[in-house]
Amino acid sequence: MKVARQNIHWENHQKHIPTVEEEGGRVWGCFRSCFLQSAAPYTEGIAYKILKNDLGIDLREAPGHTSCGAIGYHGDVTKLETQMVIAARNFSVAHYELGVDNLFSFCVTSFANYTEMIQLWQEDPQLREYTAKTLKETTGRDFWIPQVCGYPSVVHASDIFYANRHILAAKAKYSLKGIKAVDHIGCHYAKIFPGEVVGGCEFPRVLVGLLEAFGAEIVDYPERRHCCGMGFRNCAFPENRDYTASSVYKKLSSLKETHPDCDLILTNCPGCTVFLDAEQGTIKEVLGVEFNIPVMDYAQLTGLLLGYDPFKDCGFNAKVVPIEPLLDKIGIPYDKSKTPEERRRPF
Amino acid sequence: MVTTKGKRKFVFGLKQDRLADGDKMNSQLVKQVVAEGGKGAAIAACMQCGTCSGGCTNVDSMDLTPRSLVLMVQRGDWEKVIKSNTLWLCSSCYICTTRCPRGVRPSDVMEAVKAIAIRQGIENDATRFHKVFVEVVQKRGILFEPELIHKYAGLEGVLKQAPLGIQLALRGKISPFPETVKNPLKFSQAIEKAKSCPQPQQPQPQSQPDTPTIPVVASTPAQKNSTSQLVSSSRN
Amino acid sequence: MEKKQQVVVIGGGPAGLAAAGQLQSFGLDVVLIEKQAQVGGHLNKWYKVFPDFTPAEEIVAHLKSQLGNTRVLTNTTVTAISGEAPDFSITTSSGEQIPAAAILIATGYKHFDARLKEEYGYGIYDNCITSVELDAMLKENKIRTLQGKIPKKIALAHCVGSRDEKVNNNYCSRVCCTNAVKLAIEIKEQLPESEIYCLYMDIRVFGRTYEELYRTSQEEFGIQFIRGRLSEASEKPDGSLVLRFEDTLTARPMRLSVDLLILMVGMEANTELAEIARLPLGCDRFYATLHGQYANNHSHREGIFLAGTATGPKAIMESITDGRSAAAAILSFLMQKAKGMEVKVPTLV
Amino acid sequence: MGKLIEELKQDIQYQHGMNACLNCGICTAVCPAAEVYDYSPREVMNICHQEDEEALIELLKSDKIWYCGQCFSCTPRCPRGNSAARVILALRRLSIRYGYFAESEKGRQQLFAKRVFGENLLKRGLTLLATNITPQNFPELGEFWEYYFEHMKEMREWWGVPMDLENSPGSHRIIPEKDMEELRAIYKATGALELMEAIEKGMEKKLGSKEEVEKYWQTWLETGDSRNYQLKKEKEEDK
Repeated sequence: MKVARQNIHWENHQKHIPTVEEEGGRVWGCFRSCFLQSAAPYTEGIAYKILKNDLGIDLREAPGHTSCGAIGYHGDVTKLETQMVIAARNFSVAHYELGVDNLFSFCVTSFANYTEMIQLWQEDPQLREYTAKTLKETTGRDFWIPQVCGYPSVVHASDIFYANRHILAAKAKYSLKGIKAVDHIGCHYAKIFPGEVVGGCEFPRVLVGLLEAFGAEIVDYPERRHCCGMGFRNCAFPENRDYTASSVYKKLSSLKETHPDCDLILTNCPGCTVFLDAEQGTIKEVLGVEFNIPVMDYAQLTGLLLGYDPFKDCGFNAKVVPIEPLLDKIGIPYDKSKTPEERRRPF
Repeated sequence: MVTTKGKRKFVFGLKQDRLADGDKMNSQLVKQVVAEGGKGAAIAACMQCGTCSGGCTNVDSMDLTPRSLVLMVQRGDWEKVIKSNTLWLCSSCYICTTRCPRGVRPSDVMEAVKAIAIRQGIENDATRFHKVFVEVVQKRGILFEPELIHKYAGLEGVLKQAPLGIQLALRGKISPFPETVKNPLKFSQAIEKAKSCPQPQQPQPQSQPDTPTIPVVASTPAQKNSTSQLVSSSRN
Repeated sequence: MEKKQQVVVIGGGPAGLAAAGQLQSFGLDVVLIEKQAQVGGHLNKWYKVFPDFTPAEEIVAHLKSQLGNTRVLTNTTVTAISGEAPDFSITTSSGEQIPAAAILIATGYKHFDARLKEEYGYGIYDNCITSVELDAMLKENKIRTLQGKIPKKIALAHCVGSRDEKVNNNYCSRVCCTNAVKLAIEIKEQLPESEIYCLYMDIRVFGRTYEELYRTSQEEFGIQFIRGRLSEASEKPDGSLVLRFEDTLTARPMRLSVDLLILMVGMEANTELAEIARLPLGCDRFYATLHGQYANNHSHREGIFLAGTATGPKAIMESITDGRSAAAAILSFLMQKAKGMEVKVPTLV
Repeated sequence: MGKLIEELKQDIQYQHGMNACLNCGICTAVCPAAEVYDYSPREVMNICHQEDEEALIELLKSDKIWYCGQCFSCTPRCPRGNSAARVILALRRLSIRYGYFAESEKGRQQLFAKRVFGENLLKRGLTLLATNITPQNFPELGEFWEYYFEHMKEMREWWGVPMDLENSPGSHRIIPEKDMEELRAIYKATGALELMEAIEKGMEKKLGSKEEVEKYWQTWLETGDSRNYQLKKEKEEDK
C-alpha cells in the first residue's frame, strides 16, 4: 500500500465541523439514540462526560425531544411523511426552545434520517411545504432547518470528536502507540450520503483520524466495508439473527486472516458497537471459534485514554469480549485485586 | 438451527455463505469434456447469450438451464454439473445446437459430460434404465417391453403399467410375447466382436462442412505478427 | 484557387495527423500545432492497436509520412483565436500570429482518473493499475506485480469511469471492451500460464472483425468472461487483491483473488480550447457538433471544424477516418468561400 | 399498466431509488443479505423494472423483500444512482397496504415490528426501550448483560445514565405528555397509524381471527421464534 488508508480524494470529502475553539463549536443541540440508551447506555454516558467536561461544550437537549423514529422507518412501521414531520418537530424544539443552531445525534441512523429529510426539503419545495404545514397543524410549531457552519445539515457525534481530536489527544493520559487498530464505520453514517462523510464512504477518515491522533497504527482488511449485519429486522428478532452472526463472522474471519495482531475495532454506530462485540460470543458458542477482538465506540476509547474508569465510566463491564488484555497493553490501570467477575458486578 | 450449547439458548446459528468462491474456477473440466467429446464439445466460444436455454424443450424441469450447465463446465464446477438433473432430462433434440450463434454444440457437451459421469460410476434412475435397456436388447437382439419394465421397475412397475400394456397389445402395438431377430446367433456374435474390439482412441475431430470456405483475411495487410495470424485463423 | 489558403490543425494525434496529411494533399498550406514534443498523441504510449495488432509506432510513422509540406509546430499551444472565418488569426504560446482560413480542432481526450473510483483502490493498492500502465508493461514485455512477481491471475475490469453516473460520465467509452480483449490476448501471449478474467457488464465490440477478436480470445486463449461489474477491490497482506462482484449469470455474489487488477479506464473530454475557440460542449462535456447525424465535423462556429476524440470516444481507425472526413469538409468550405458563395453549412432545424 | 405498479411509481422512495437499472450486479456484489439468503437486490430491481403486475404481486407476497437489512451498501456504488434499499422501503409499504406481507414468513414478522418499534414510539416517544433488550431474546449479549438486566436501575446510575427521569433531558427519559400528544398527532396526520393498523388487519386476515394473531404474538413472546406458531394450512397439511 502506498498511502496507508489516506484518502486520495480527501479534498472532495470534507465537511466543516467547528471545533470548540471556533465560533459555533461550543454550543450544540443533541439527540439521544434509542438503540444506545437501551442496548449500550454507558456509551452515551461517557460521550456526554467527555463533551461536557473535557471539551467544555454546552450541550442542550429538550425533555420533549423524541426519537427520530428511523428504526420504525427502516423497520417499516412509519412513512417518509411521518419521518419528515418528526424531524421538523425535533429541529423546531431545539431551535425555538433551546436556542441552538447546530445539532448532532449520537446515532448514525438518526444522522442519516435527519440528513435525508433536510436534503429532501432542499430538493423539493413541495415536501418542505407539506412538512411545514403539517407541523403547524399538528403541533403549532414553526419549521426550521438546522445548519452547521452555514450549511443546512446535522452532524454525528463522532464528527465532533473528530473535529476536536487534537485537543482530545493533547489531554489524553495514555497513548495508542504500538496498538494496531481498524475502524468500522456505521453504514448509515457513510453509505447513504457519502458526500456528508468525513473522508467519503470508501476510506472514511472520521475514526481513522481520531485513532491516528491517539497514535494508533491503522490496518486494513478485505471485509472492512462489510456491514456488521445489524440490519434492523434482522437483529431485532432472534429467528433472523443468523444474518447478523454470519456477517460478523465474515468480517472478523477476514480481519483475523489479514491482521491476527489487530488489537481493537473502533466503531461509530450503536448497532456495530453492540453486535460486533456480542456476536463474538455467539460464534464462540455455536462454532467454538474465538476472535476476542475488543470492539468499542469512539467515546469509550477516548474515555479510556483520557483516564476515565474503564468499567464505571466507559461501561466495559457489560461487554462480551474481555477488555483487560487491551488495557494491559495500553497501560491503563484497573483494580487488579478484584476478579474479572467482581469488576463487572459492582453490586 | 437451535443451539443450546453452553448456558444460553440460541434460536439461530450461522448461515452458509452464499458468496461464490471465484478462486475455485478452473479449466480442468473443459479440457476433460473436450477430450471426451472432441471438437464438437468445445465450449470456449460460448458467450452466455442464452439462446440454447430459450429453445430447450425440457428447460422447465431442469435445475440448471443448458446455458448454466455450459457455464458450470466452463467454470470447472463438477459438483454442480454432476448434481444437476439437466444431464438426464436432455432429450437430445438438438434445438440448442442448431440455434447457437457461436456454433457451440450443447448437446455434444451433455453427451461428453454424461460419458465422464458414467465412467466415474454415477448411478441414478436414468443410468439404470439405459443399462437395463441395453441388457434387454443385447439378450434378444430386439426390445421386449414387458421385460424392460420388469427389470427396471419390478413386478410393481409391471402391474402399474399393465393397463397401458394391455391396451397397446390389443391394438397390436406391442406383443405380449418376446419377438426375435431373424438371426439371433449372428447378432450375438456381432455383439461379442464389438466388445472385444479395442476401445477407440480420442474421437476424431469432426470436420465442419458448413464452415465457409472463403478464407477470412486480416483487415489490414500490415505486419503479420503472430497474433494477427491467430486472429485470422479462427475461421480458416 | 488563386491564392493558397492556410489551414491550422490543432492537435497532432491520429485525427490531426490524418487531417493534416489529407489537407496538404489537396494543395492547401497546413500548420499542425502540437502541445507535446512529439506528434502521435496517445499512440506514442500504445504498444499495439486492435483489432489487428498493428504496432502503434507503425501507425504514427505512416501518418507522419503523409504530412508532406505540413509545417509542424511542437511544444506549442494555442493561446488565442481572433477574427472570423475565413480570416482567423491564431496566437501560439511562442507568440507567433498564424493566419488561418479554417481551423481544425483535434485535441483528443484525457484518460479517466481512476483514483475517483475509490472503491477500486487505484493509487492505494499496489497491484491495481490502469490499462495505460499495462500497455507500457506489454511494450517492455515485462508484466510484473509491484513486488516483482509474475502474476498468475489477472482481472480486467471493464467500464471504469464510463457508463457511471457516480463519476459524471454517463456515456460509453466504446473502445475499452475491444481494448480489454486485445490486452487479454497480449497478456496470454506473454504469460501463457496466466489465468485472465474480464469483468464486464456488456461486451460492446462494435467494429469490423472486433467480434471475431472477442471470439478468438475465448476459443484460442481461454480468456474467461464474467458478467458482473467490479464492485470493490481490497488488498491482502501479500499484495494480491480480493475482488467483489456479482456473477450475474448465476445471480450470486462472488469473490475472486487476483495478482493484478487492470482498470479499463475510459475517455474524458479534453476541451482546453473551449473558451479560446468559443465552442459549446455537449452534455458529455466533449465538443458539441453542429448536427449529430450529418455535420459531425462542423462545430457551432463557421470555419472551425472538429475531428477525432474531441467529439467523443473513438478507436484509432475511426479517428483517422474522422480526420480525413474533416479535411474534406474543410476543403469544401474553402472552395465555396473562394468562389464568394454563401457557405452552405448544415444547420440545426 | 397495473394498479400496483402505478401506485409503486407514485411512491417518492421508488422515484428516488429507481432509475433505469443496468443489471450490472454491483449492488448484489456487496449486499450482506445476498450472502446469506436466496436474495439479490439486482433481481428485485429487475422485477420492478418489468412492470408486470403478477410478478410484482408475487414479489410482494414473498420473503425476498424482507431480507434486506437496510444497510444501503448497494447505494453509494450504483452507476445509475439507484438505491435498491430505498426501492425495498417502497415495496414493503406497498406489501403492507395490500396485506401481502402476511403471506410470507418474514413478512409476518412485521407484527413484532409494529408492536415493538411502533407502539414504543406511541407510548414512550422512543422506538426502543431498555426492557426490550432482554437476555432471553439477546442471548449473545452474554452473562454480564444478564447481570445488568437484573440490576438495571442501579447499573445505569452507576454509569451516570439514570433512566426514566421525568421532566428532564437525558437517556431513556419520560417524555412529557404534551410532547407525546404532538407526536401522536403527527403519526395520525401522516398516515403512520394507518400503516400500523394495516399490519394488524393483514395479520388478522391471514391468520383468521384476532385471537389467532394474539396466539402468534404470544408464541413469539414465549419462544422468541415465530416459526413455532403453525399456520392453519400447515396444520392441515400435517394432518
